[in-house]
Amino acid sequence: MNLWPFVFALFALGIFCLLTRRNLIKILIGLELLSKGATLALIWSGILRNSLSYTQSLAVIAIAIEVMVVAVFLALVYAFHEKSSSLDTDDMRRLKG
Amino acid sequence: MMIYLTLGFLLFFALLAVFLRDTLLSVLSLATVSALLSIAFYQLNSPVAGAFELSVGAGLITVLAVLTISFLQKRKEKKQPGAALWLALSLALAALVFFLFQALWPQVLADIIPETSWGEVGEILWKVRLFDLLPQILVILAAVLGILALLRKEGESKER
Amino acid sequence: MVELLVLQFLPLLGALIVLLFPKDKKETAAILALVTALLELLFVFLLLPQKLTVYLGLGLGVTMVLSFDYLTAIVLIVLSFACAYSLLYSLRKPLEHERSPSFYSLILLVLFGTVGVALARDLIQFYVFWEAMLIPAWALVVNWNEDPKKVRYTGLKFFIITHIGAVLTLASILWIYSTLGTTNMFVLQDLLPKLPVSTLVWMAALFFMAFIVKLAIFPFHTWLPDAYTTSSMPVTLVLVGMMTSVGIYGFARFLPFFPREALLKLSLPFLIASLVNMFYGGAMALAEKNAKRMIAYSSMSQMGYVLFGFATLVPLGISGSVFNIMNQAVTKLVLFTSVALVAESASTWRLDELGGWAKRHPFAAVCASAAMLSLLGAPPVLGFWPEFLTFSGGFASSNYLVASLALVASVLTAAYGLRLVRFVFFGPLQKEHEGSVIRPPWNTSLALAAGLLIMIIFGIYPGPAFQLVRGALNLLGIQVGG
Amino acid sequence: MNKEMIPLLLLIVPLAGAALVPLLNFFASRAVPLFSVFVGLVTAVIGFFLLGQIGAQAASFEWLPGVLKTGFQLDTLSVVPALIATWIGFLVLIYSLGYMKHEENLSRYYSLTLLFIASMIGMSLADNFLSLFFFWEVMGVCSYALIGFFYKDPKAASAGVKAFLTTRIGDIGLLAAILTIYAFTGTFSISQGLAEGSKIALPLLNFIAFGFILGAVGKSAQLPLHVWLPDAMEAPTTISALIHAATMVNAGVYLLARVYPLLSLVPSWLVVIQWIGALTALLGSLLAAFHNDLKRILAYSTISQLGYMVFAVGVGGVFASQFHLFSHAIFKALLFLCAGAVIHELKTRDIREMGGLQKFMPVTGTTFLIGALALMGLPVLNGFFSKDMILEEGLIAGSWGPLIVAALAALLTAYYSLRTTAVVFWGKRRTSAHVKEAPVVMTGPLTLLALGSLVSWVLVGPLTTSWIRTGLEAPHIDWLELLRETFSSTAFLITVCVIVLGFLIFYYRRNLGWLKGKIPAFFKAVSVGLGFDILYGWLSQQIYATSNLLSTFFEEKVMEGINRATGEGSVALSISSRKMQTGDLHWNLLYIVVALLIILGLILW
Repeated sequence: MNLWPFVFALFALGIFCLLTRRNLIKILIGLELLSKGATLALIWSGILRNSLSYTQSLAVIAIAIEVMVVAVFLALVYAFHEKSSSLDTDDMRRLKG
Repeated sequence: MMIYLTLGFLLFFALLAVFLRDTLLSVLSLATVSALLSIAFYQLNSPVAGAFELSVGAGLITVLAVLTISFLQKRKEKKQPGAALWLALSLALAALVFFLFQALWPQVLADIIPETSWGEVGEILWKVRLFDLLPQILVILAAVLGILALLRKEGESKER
Repeated sequence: MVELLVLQFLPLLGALIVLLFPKDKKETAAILALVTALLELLFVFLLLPQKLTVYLGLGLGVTMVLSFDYLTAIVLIVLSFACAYSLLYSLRKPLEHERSPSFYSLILLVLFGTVGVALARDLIQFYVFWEAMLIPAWALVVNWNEDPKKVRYTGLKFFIITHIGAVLTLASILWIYSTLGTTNMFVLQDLLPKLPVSTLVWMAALFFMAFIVKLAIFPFHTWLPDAYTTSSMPVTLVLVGMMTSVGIYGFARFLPFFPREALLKLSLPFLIASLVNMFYGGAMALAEKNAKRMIAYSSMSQMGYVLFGFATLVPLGISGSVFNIMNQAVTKLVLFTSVALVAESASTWRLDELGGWAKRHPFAAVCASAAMLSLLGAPPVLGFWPEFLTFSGGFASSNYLVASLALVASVLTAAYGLRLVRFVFFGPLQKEHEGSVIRPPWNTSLALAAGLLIMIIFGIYPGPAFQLVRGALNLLGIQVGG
Repeated sequence: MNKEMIPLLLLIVPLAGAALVPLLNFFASRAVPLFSVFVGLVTAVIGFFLLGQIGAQAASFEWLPGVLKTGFQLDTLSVVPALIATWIGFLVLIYSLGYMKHEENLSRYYSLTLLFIASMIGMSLADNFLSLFFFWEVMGVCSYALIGFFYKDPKAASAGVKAFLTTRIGDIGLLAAILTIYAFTGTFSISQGLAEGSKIALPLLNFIAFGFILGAVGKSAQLPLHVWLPDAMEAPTTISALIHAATMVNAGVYLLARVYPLLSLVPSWLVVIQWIGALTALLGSLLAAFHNDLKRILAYSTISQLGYMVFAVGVGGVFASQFHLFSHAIFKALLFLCAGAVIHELKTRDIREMGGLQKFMPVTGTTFLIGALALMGLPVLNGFFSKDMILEEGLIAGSWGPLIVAALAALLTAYYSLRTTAVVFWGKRRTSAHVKEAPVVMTGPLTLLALGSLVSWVLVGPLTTSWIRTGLEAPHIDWLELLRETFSSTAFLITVCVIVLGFLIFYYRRNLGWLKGKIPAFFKAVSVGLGFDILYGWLSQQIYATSNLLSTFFEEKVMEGINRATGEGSVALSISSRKMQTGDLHWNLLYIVVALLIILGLILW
């Protein structure tokens, strides 16, 4: 039994989403997919190493952090939308050098 | 080999989440992904992580995202989600049913995967990972403050 | 223990208090800053006979090492004197509108950084204070500048070139740390000679880069004329009196730090660099038509002598350069100030528009002449002794050719020095400036008089000052004279 | 009073006077001249006490701890120049009461003059090279400041600069020599340095000798660094008399005499010294013979007489050189002060505008004549004996070439002294200005100096006695012997011949007018000082132009160009790299991913 392909697939999907989508919500989804892949990888490695309790606790922490990230991200999205009434990343050019 | 099935579904919904045009639908697909992941966790004998994933990942995040989207889209006064919403809801419902079905059939991988329990995980969490846990609380507080600040600032700037 | 901490943090405290003053209380702020600098000076004198070292643990494994010996005392005296001098000069009525509490606070911050450099006995600490000194200095150069067109370029040049030097020194410090595992200078003093000479040569060469840049040795001199010329006068005085002194101090402190065998390999390149500097700076000063820029270039040329003294690696030469810490600061301060008095009255710095000002500014003329004589090493003013010691170092180290060339360069120095005084103070006065004698403001007169007295008293009787220099070098293991 | 303190007191009194004068100027500026004269008087009186101290040990003290211990060397060689400085200084100060009465900035004048007297004393009494150099330089500084006393006059300001720079060239030679000796012997002491001189390797000894000669040439205005002295005549005439005739310019000769034991180790340099002296004597007298500026004539004459002294040192006549120095200080100071009185009355320095002044200024005229006669070396005046002694030393040494040149110079000296006296004081009156005799404060010193010119040679007895007692080489002669020897020597014949010839040339000078048409190039060359000034002017122009070029081209184009190029280069680099900073979230994310992959790769391999 091998779950690594799934982990990588999730990762790939997340990265693909991050790189190609322009909508901020989609970017959030990409992030989420990444973190879900990471959580899955955590659990699976716990199974492989036979330390499932330990990895579960790590996963719990990861999930909790994840939700904070999402919350802040959404607040940012909201703030950005208030400023530019857009969710398009192309409008976020203030990072331009 | 139910786990492959679950993860296959998971990937399918992940693809949907990425490629669906409608943001609301893709958020709902993401919620499905979360739900499926928590099932997978159950199947992998990690109920604690599974429960967290389900409550937080599928629940809280989805609620937040949907709220934001609806909030923003209401302002934009775009068209209502309509049929797509129903489709998404039904998909989520299907996932939930699937999850319950799985929950009723727990001993699939018992032979290779060690049992864990809530108590054990909690103990580890409190004793071994205390170092993570305390900053985590701080992180949560910081996040709350950050969100408040972001929202408050916008409100103020609107007033001017 | 407490003494050194007071010495170190008094300027910082002063800076913070001055900073808290409201903008309309700038006179009080200036006086407070002046009092801080004078207190620092007094404190150094009180501490003078002692030798102290303090280890101060800051947590996280960081330890500050502060130490006070004669060399530190010399540079601290000069620094606080120069700081007080600049503050006294800038304390005038009506105060220029842009002088604010933050201005005085920045000057005190420069003092804080330089004092830190002088007290530091840990390489990292030394570097940190070195940077801490550069930043307020840069802020001063950029914000109190008289040439709005060039200010950005000047500030950038000053910042970048001095930082390049500092970073090279940092590289050397890290190299030393990575090979020997410590940055404590007392420990390193014993450890460094154990390294192979070929490594030490490069270490030392890298290490001295910051000081070489600070002394404006060719070709790293380009920041100096612009920074000196475009800054407003008090800032120029800070640069001249404090930055330069710290540069020389760095050389004096770290020259005995590296083993002699390694330095011998650097001696000749340094000698040649110093010669180039003397001639090049002298030629620039001779060709210059702006009095302020001329003095700036003269400063560059003089730094050639300083480097020369160190590069001879002979006790006499080194003592000459250490003596120069005092001489250069006082001489340049007086020269800049006295010529600035005239330039303010004539509202120009151009040599061809000046002339004959001895009639209206007799005191400035006397001060400028004395400072000029000190600059070109003529008795009976202070400059004679360091210059003579420098040259005797050159001859004592058997570099006859180089030393003779340096002597020839001193004729060039004389040429531009005399030219400056002649064009500013002698000759006929221009018609529109005719009038009675101008009494300079009391604070400027006081500052000038202090400088003049120091130059003449120590010019005629250099004994006490040289005794201090000798004691300082003695503690570093360099025996000057019999 | 402790007797050891006398030389120190002699140094400190004028020094303190110099320091007090500016202070006094604050409270009572009127009292400044009288106070200075008082200080001069005290100094002169202490000078008398110093005579009793010759050969004694003097106190010494640490000047530069561990490096320099200084003291006083009280032999005749050193005491004579010091006493000249005190006494002539005193007379000049009295004279200044009248001469400088109407000038401004008197405190500066008197302060610098006193400082100068102090430094001359310090220079000659110094027992080590470094304090000698210190006071040597202080003299140069005073000279610079006093030449530029009338700073409003651009000529005076430039002359000061020129004097300082030219002597500075000599000074670096002196400093190099001193430091080389120090590097070898580890001491600045003159006596030790001279004693250990023979241990120094020959090439370095040559270097040292060259340095000393350069120093002397600069200070004593010898060929080829003589150009500053004529220009220095822009100074007040009192200063010309004191500094540029009687004291400072003698310092070079004094130095050569002082280090003669070292120089005698390298005979080739002695020959150089002879030639320098002789040629300078000729050049000076030649230029003096054709000049029309009264003070410049005297300046060239000073150059020429200094040439004699240098020549004397070169042929080994150290005593002769010092004897002539002594005589020359008296009669040249006299001549300058007379000239000062004349210039003061007429407000011009051109001798063509003078003439027939003997009637109006009898004292000045008579004393000037005495000075001129002493200058040309007429028997029984002090100049005669000392010049004769120099020529005799030349004969003994047998260096014929320089000797003939020097004799030629003596001929011209006779000519120009007569010419100057005649044009200024005799003949027709060529000015309409109202002329009257100078006040007593001016004629008093003149009379005293004239007396000195007449009888100072009598002092040869005590001089040689103490000379020998302090361990220097010289034959002992008293004044009777001097008379006998001088009148019976071959040199006397030469002297008589050249003076008679000089008289003849002067007498038939109008008949020599045709020469002017024959060799115009010569006269033209003489009128521009044989082109030295032009050459040096050109050289300094070249230096100036070079530094200008360096400044405008190298500093402003190349160095600044490098600065700008590095600046612009980094800007260009940043612009090109800025394109990577699109601000596009996706690109940023891509970089993150790529970086992560790279890190992952690094970890895995």
